[in-house]
Amino acid sequence: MAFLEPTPEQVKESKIYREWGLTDEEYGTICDKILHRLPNYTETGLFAVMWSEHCSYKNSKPVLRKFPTTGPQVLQGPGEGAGIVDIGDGQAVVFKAESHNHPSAVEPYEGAATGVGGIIRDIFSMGARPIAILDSLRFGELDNERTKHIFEEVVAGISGYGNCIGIPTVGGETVFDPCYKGNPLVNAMCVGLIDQKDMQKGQAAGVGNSIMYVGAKTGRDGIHGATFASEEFKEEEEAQRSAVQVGDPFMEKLLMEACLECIYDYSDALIGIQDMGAAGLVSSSSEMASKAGSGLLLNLDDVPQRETEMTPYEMMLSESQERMLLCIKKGEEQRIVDLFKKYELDAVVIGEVTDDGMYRLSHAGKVVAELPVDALAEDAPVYYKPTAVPARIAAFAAMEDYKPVFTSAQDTLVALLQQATLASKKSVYDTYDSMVRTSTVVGPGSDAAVVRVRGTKKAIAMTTDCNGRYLYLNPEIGGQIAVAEAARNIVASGGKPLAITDCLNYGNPDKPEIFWELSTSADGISEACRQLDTPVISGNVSLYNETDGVAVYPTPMIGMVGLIEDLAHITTQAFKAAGDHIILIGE
Amino acid sequence: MYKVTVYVTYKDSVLDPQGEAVKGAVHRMGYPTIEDIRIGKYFEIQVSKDEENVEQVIEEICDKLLANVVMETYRYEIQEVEA
Amino acid sequence: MYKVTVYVTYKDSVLDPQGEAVKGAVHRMGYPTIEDIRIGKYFEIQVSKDEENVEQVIEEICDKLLANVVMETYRYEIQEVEA
Amino acid sequence: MKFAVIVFPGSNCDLDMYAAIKDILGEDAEYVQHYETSLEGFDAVLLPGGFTYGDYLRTGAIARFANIMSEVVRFAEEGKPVFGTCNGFQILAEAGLLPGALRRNDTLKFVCKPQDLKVVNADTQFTSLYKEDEIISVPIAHGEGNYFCDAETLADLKANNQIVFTYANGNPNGSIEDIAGIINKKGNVLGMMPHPERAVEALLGSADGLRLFQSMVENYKKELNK
Ligand SMILES: Nc1ncnc2c1ncn2[C@@H]1O[C@H](COP(=O)(O)OP(=O)(O)O)[C@@H](O)[C@H]1O
Repeated sequence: MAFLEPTPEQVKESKIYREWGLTDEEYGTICDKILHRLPNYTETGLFAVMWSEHCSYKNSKPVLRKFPTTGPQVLQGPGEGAGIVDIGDGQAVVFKAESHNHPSAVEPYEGAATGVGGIIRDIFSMGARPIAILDSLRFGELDNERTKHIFEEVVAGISGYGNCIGIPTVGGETVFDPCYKGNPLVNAMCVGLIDQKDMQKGQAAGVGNSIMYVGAKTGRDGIHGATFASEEFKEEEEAQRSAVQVGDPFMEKLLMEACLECIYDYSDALIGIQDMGAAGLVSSSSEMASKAGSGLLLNLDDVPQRETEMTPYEMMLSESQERMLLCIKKGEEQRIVDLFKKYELDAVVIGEVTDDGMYRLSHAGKVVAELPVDALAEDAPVYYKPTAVPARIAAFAAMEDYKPVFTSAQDTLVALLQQATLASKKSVYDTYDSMVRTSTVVGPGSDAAVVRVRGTKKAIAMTTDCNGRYLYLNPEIGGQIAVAEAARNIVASGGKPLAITDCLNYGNPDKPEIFWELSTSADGISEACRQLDTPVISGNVSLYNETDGVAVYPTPMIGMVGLIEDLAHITTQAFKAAGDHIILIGE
Repeated sequence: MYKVTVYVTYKDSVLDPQGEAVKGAVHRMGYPTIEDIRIGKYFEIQVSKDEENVEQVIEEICDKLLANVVMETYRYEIQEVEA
Repeated sequence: MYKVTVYVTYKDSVLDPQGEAVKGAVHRMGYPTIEDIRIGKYFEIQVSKDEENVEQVIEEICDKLLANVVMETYRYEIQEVEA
Repeated sequence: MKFAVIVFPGSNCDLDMYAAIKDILGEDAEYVQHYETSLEGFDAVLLPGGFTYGDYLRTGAIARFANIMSEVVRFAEEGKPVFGTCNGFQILAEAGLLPGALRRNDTLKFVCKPQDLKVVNADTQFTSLYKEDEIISVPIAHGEGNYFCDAETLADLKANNQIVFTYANGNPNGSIEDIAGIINKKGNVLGMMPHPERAVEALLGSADGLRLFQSMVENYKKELNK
C-alpha cells in the first residue's frame, strides 16, 4: 500500500519535523521568513536534512572560522569536496578526512566501509586520482565481546573496501580508551594526486545544461543518516538501525575510473561534478546549484531506483552509496552515456539548470517541492552557542603534579607495552593492502607513510594524529600537541609539512562545556597551524558523540600531508645498525 | 539428534551487490531467461539430542552470530533425526 | 515462472575454515550442544516460464558458475509457480 | 618482447604489472580490456591481481567468462606463456588452466606483508634465473589464497614437479603443502598468490620478483634464436 503523506497542516500539527531534528523556531523561520507558507512533507524533509549539523555546520561554523585556511601553497581551501595543495611542476595533492562514527557504532563493517567509500568519492570528484587511505580509530578497552566485535568489524570494513577498490591503506592510528566504549570513532582520510589543469568544482551552471545521475541505483538505505549523525545515541533506540547503508567497492572502482576518464577526456562537456554523500541527492544538487547561483529542476521519475514506489522524500534523502551527480553541457549527454556504458554503468539525465534561483522537484507530473535554492544551502541558521569551562579543568589545576614511582623499569616497560594502545598495530595494518599501486615507499609501522609520485623524484608524506586525553586535560594545548605531533611525524619522514585536514569529534554542542572544548581546542589547533604554516584545507565535524549523556574525549583528529622533494631524503623510524649513535633532540 | 537448517538473506531493502553481479554474469553467459538471483547463506547445524531448548538456542545463535539482524533476516527448520 | 533454489556446500573432504571458525565461536559463546556447523551458499533463482529446459539451464549454470566442483557440490529444487 | 596485461572490471594491480614490465624490465606492454577478442601480436599474457567483479560469489569465478578469456585459453593451448598473480591465479584456477582451487585464508583475514618464498622448481621458463631452493622475499596481499586440491591432483603436481613456489618461514593462509604457486603440466601457465610485480625495485622493499619476468624474456629470446 502506498504511504499516504501528511498534508502541510498535518506536518505542522503533528510536529513531525522535530523527530527529523528541526526545532520549532527553525520550522517557524521556514514558514514565515522563507516560504511564506507551510512547507509540505517533502519540503520539510529537505530542510530538516540540509539544516542538520552534518550538512550545514550550523553549530560549528563560528568555530571553523578560526582556522587559518590560506597560504601560497593552498589552491583550494575548505568549501569544496576536498582541499588542494600545490606540490610544484603543475601538480597538486588533494586530501580530506571524514568521520563515520554513528554508522559504525550501529553496523561496524558497513559503517566503516561506506566511510572509506565516501571519502574516496570526495577525492576523485575533485579530479584527483586517489593514491592513499589513512584511518584514525578509537574504541573502548578490549575487555568485552561487544567492543572486540566492533573493533574487528571496523578494521575488516576498512580493509574490505580499500583493498577491493585498489587504493593502499598506508597508515593510521588505533587507540583504546573507556571513553569511546559506547561511541567508537571511525575517521578515514584519503589523499589524491592531480594535475592542476584537471581541478574540478561541484557546480551546476549554465541555463539548460543537464544534470546527470551516474552510479548505483537509489534505494531506501540510510534515509535520515545525516540527521541521525547529528543526534546522540540512546541505548534503547536500536530501532534506528534501518539507517544502514551497504557499500559496493566494486561499483565504486568502476565509478572512479569512469569519472576520472570523464574529467580527463571530456572536459569540454563536463561543467561540474559532485558526489552524493550524506543527504544524497538533495545535498549534492542544491549545493551544486547554490555554488553556481543558478536554479534547478529535477524530475524524480527519472532517478534510477532499486526499490518500487519510492516517494520523493525517500529519493531525495536516500543515502545509497556509490552515486555521483554531473552537470553536462546541453547536447553532450549521449557522449557521457556512452562513456559510462563502457564501464557497465548507467548515466541518466534527471534534470536541468534553470536561471530563476529556484529548486524544483517534479514527480508523477506534479511539482512536489519548490524552494529558493539558497534557502537550503546558504540560509541555514548559524548558532553561537554558549560556552562554559567544565568543572574538571579547575580541579585539574588544583591537583598536584603526579610523580610516578618506579620500582622496576623493566616491569613498567612490559606493563606499558601490554596496553592495547601502545602495542604493535601489525594485526590491524597487515589486513590492509598497503602496497597496491606500487608506490608505497614507507608503509604502516613508521612515523608517517610515504608514497612516491611516479615519474618524479618527489614523494608525499602523510599521517593522522591526536591524543584525546591531552585535550581532555587541556583542549588548547592538546590541540596544539595534535598538530605538532603530526608535523614531527612528517619531518621525521623527510618531508616538509604542507597543510592539514581534520575530523573534529566531540560530544553534544548544546552543552556549554562541550562547546567550550570544541572552541578552545580550535584555538590551539589554529595557533599551531599558524606557527607551522600548515593551513586547514578541509575537514569534517562529528558532534553528538555521546552515550547516555557521557561524551567521548574531545578528539580532533589531525591529518597532515607533507612534501618530500627527493626520494633520497626519506627517513624511517627503525634503528639501522648496531653501533650507530642514538641522539636525543629537544628538551 | 536434531538437524537444523538456517537460511540467512538480506532484508529486501538492502543492496545485494553480490546477487546483482552474479545475475549480470549469467546474462553475459547467455541465459536470458534467468530473471532474478538472490544469494543467501545457509547453515547445516547438528544439535545434540540432549539439548532441551533447541528452538531457543538456535534463535539465540542466529540473533547473535549467524545473521546480522541490522541487515539480514533468517528462518530455520528443525528436524529430529536418528543419530 | 519457475522458482529454483540451489544449495552449494563444500565437499565433505574439504575443510571449511569459516565453518570451523563459526563452530568455535558458538562453543565459546556457551552452546556446547552444537555438534557441527557447515556453511553453504544458497541461491533463489527466478526463471521465466518461457524456458523450456529449466533443469538443463540450472545444471549448466551450477557447473560453470555457482559452484566450483573442485571443492564444492550442489543440489537444487525446481518449483513451478504462478508469476 | 610484448606483454599483454589483461584488465577486467575490478582489476587493480594492472598498473603495477604494466609499470613493472615497461619501466623496470624495459620491455613492451599493453593493456588488453576484458571485452576485447584478440591477443594478436603478443608474446606473453599477464593476469594481474585485484578484485574482478568484486570477488563476488568466488574469486575469479565471474572474470573467467569475460570475452578475452577464450583467447587466453587458446593462447595457453598454443603453448605461449601465461602468468597470473593473486586474482590472476584465482582466475586461471577457475578457468581450469591450472588445477585446484583457492579457499579463504584459514585466518579468515586478508593479509598483506612481505613473504618469504622457496623456489622449488627453478627449471621453468618463469624461474630459470633463480636457484633451486633459493629463498626470496615477495609481498603477498590476499584474503583467499588458501590453495586446495584433492590427493590425486597433489600427487600429480608432485610427480610432474609442478609446485614452483612454496611459502617459507610460515604459511600465511593454510594452503596445502605450503603451496604458493603452481605451473601446468606443459610448463607454460604459471599461477601464484604472491606479487612479484610488487618486488621489482629495492626502493619498495625487494627486487626479488624481477628475475621472474627476466626469466620470461630470456626464455623468449632463446626460443626466437632456435
Ligand atoms: N588503524 C591503522 N591503520 C593503519 N595503520 C595503522 C593503524 N594504527 C596504527 N597504524 C600504524 O602503526 C604505526 C604505529 O602507530 P602509532 O602507535 O599511532 O605510532 P606513533 O604513536 O608513533 O605515531 C604507524 O605507522 C601507523 O601508521
